[in-house]
Amino acid sequence: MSLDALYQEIILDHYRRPHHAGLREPYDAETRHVNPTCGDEITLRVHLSGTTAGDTVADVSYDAEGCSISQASVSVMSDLVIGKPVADAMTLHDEFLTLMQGRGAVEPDEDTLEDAVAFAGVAKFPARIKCALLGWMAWKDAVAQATRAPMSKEETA
Amino acid sequence: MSLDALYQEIILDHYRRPHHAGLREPYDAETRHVNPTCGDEITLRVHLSGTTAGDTVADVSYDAEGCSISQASVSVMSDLVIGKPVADAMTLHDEFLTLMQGRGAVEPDEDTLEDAVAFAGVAKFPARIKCALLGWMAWKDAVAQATRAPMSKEETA
Amino acid sequence: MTTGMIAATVGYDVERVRADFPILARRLADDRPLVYLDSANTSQKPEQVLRALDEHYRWRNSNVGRAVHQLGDAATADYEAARATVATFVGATDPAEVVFTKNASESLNLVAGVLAWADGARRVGPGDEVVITEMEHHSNIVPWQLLCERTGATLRWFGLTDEGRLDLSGVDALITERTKVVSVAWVSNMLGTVNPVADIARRAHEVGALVVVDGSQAVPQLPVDVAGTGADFVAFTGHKMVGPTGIGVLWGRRELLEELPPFLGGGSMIETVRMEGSTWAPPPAKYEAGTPPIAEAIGLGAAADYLSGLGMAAVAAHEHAITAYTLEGLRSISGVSVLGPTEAVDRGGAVSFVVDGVHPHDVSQVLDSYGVAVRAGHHCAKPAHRRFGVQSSTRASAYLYTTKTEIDTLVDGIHRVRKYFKVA
Amino acid sequence: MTTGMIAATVGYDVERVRADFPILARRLADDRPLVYLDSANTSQKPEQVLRALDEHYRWRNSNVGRAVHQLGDAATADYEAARATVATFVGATDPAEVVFTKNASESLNLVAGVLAWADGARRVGPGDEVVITEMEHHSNIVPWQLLCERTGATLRWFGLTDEGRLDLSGVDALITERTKVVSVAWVSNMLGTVNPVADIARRAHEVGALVVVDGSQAVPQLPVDVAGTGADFVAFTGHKMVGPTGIGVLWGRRELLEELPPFLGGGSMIETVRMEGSTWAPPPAKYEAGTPPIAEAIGLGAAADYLSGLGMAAVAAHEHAITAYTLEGLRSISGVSVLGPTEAVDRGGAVSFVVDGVHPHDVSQVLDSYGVAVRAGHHCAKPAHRRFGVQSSTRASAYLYTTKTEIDTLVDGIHRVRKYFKVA
Ligand SMILES: Cc1ncc(COP(=O)(O)O)c(C=O)c1O
Ligand SMILES: Cc1ncc(COP(=O)(O)O)c(C=O)c1O
Repeated sequence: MSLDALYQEIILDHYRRPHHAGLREPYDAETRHVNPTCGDEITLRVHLSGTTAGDTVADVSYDAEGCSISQASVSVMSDLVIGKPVADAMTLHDEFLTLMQGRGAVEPDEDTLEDAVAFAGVAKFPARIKCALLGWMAWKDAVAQATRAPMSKEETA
Repeated sequence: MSLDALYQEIILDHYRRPHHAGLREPYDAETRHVNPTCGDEITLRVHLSGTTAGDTVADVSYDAEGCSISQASVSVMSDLVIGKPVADAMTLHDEFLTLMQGRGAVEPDEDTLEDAVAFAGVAKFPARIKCALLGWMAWKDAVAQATRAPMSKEETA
Repeated sequence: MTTGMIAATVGYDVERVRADFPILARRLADDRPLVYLDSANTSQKPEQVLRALDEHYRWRNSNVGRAVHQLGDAATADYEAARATVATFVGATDPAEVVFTKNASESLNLVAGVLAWADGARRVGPGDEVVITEMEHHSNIVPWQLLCERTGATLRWFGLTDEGRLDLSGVDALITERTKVVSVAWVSNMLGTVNPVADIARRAHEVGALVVVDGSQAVPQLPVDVAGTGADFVAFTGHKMVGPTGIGVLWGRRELLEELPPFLGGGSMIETVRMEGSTWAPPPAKYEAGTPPIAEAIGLGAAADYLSGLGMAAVAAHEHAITAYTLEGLRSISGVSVLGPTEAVDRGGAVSFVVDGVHPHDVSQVLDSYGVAVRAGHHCAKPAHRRFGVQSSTRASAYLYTTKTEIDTLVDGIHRVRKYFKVA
Repeated sequence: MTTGMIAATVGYDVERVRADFPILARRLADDRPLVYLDSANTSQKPEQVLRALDEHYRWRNSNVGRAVHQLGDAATADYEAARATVATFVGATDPAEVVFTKNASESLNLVAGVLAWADGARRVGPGDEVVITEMEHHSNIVPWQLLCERTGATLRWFGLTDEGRLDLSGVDALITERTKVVSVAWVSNMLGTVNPVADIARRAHEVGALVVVDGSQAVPQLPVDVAGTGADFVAFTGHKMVGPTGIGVLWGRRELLEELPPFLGGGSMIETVRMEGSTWAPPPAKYEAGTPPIAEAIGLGAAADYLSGLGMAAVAAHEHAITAYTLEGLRSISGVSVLGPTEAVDRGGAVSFVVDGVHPHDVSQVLDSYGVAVRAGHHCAKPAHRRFGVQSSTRASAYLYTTKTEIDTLVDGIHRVRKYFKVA
């Protein structure tokens, strides 16, 4: 079991110097996710620009406590999704999920996943998959809330 | 596993023609016991003569539904205890209990247990021990109630 | 019996099946071969299941879902694979809908237990009604009695016809707007009756009641599609389906497992714990407090694989044929009457009967001396016995390893019983 | 450590013990030998236990307490013999006080569960208080939270000292006339602390409270006398004491088991069942609804026999020596701090620690690559972690098969962890 397959240099770099860390204003939704097994937690905020279907991810900020994998993953994710249309970012989420659940048999696409391809090795360490997904789950949940919120405002209006 | 060791002729005789069956007046206490495993039931009455420590078992009557072993056992028991001082009957109860729990290694005393020695073989059939004891348990419980009743009357008097 | 079922028996080689079950080679007292006809009580286990258990402990034993090490990964993977196997086996599309419990009784108590504490409309309280049937196993009676006693709800039940079927004539009076839960055995463990659970579920859902199906005798015997029953919950138990003891299943619709409150609290069922209060993990973890029966779940997975290998249609066809043969054999003895359907139509493999003049304990004792293992007593179905005016009965229950020769031995044994007790 | 305990180690041959555990011969990835230091999570199983399980299924499998046949007699005898063995093992004089459950979590939920429905003074309701501690396993927190939430009672708890011991300074303010239950871990699974349960029980009984002891970590490690603790209930679990999964124990005082209402309802726990209402069998049957974990109980009996064969004084002495050696080893590494007592005094075998600058997941991942299996996370003790300002830790837990060489491998591994993550 090669440790280096798991701990790619990119991952350790992001872990030591995480991008976009710290909670920031403005934001449309904030979520808090926990990994029940180890207690790792993340509070994550999403800010979308615009309020219609064509939304873009304007900012992602977070406060996370966790292992190298979960910390690096949320850092890489922020890099990836900030500035992207929500729909494209969601496709990346799905792609990353597929990669993680692929037991190491899925070939990641470096063009779309960029630094996140470094997590391909995590798929071979089942106990760590949840770590790599924690930030993505929190992000997906926050986006769902952010896009639901205005809709329900419209509904009640 | 010899069936005849279990079903002694005496047992089958008592089973076919149980002694003292049917509920009778007068009685001092009535109990109802159930064998939870098979549902067999017995309602048993005890009448003691006298109200002091030197009580005698004046009558035992019962209404029982059950297998050959349980039916024969209560019949034999009634024969044994009716007319005996309660203390002596209780000694017989203890002796019978020891015999049943002895896994077939206890040598029964024919002088005291009389027909009940026929149940010696039951001890080798663990599932049937409860059958043989059902009547005795109901009797012991009834005697306890009958002797407790006057005492508590005295206490409250 | 449908043509499909007949076809399925053609390839069924009962002797090959028997070779998988080590205990069937056992000799009893007086060197008699074991004739095991107590499978509705618990089934025997094939080599494949024993090996799965043993290999787990020998090579991969670890706690699950908690540890970051190779053994932990292996055990967790095996445990979750077993969940997926069991889900597929009963036609559940989502493994998260399969909760591992210790037995069917816990599964049923789980549902009854949480309904006392549910929020909103699901909560059972005064004025509400719970509907069961008179043919239920005690494990599908007592949990509802406790729930009703403790919450002030009322327990009602379907009665039985003389043939041992549900008397559905009063269904509209029984299942009403007040009904919160309907809980019914799919296959009776005493009468053998197969109940029309899908019909009952449909009626119950019309009034908004939850539908619980006790599948303890159905899952071992029939091809099962839990969702197809229309039920909200289906309970079953490992030890009756060639699996180990110590493991049961509650299949439940995911929304309900998400919505209802927890049952047992503790490790593994939490999201987070503070002294001031806790939140719960999503199902199935939410209902699996503490270290689960890990080896047992893996053993149950192996059991499901074993049954799938034989094919449940083939198992059902074999069971059906043997049951018909048993009913026929019993009919041939005078002074013997069967409780429950006397023809093998909509009927499972449990055959309960009474021998005039001989108590069931004595029947089974004599049969045992010939190596024939049957059950005597109330089979945890006292109300059904009372319905038929008896306190107890003798039950012969065949399974996928039972041969016609064994049934012949049973029939022959009953003749001997009658002679021994001089009622022949 | 007393002289008696030192003496006991003299005859202890850990290599001979290891030979009984097949899994310890296992090689992991890169052909590394398994260094299993996750025994507080679950223990490994000796050949003797595996054989007991296998032989039960192969030769004597049957349901218990229900059948009148030779297999039923055999299985029932084995099951009840296991109960007697377990009773003796923990110093209980009456086997009827030993209730078999599925795990310690169920045992604890059982007690908490029935107190919501008890008659009279035992019932927990508004205004009543339940006292636990901040070092409890989630399985001894959540059941009481649920009980309190559902009945309107109040949960209170002992805090911890910086050394990881119970802060008993406020005992008189905490255990008062309002206290209905005090539930405490005998040995902490995270901090390793051994608590003065007898003292706490005495104080609790003065105010008439029930005393529940979570013995999950104590029974595997220490010579135990349940009655001697003064407790009313002691919960423990089979899989941590070289027994199978799927089996736990609740020891309880007989009067209480008789007096309290049932927990799970169903087969085997009844005296009689009518549709209109039921009555209960005496304990322990009253608390064993449905088919119990039969093979698992028999396996647990074999486990208790195995431990008795080694002698629990010897097991405790070995555990103590290894724990002291582990603490010493960890002290030798800079940047490592132990949570809980740092000396092996009144201390069990679980040693949780943090490595500055490296998350426990990463610590255990690197250790795993050297074959060392430890646990990383909150070990189902989130409040205790929060008390010490951390979210998680790494835990090494030795057991009767652990060698000093294995601890050396652990210590060496932690050095490598620090190098790998560049914090050394
Ligand atoms: C102190 C303590 N209590 C309770 C438990 C729960 O035991 P189980 O998981 O077997 O229910 C454990 C172990 O997980 C424990 O260490
Ligand atoms: C119909 C039915 N329901 C429930 C049960 C209870 O199953 P278990 O004893 O495994 O809990 C049984 C078997 O005992 C059964 O036959």
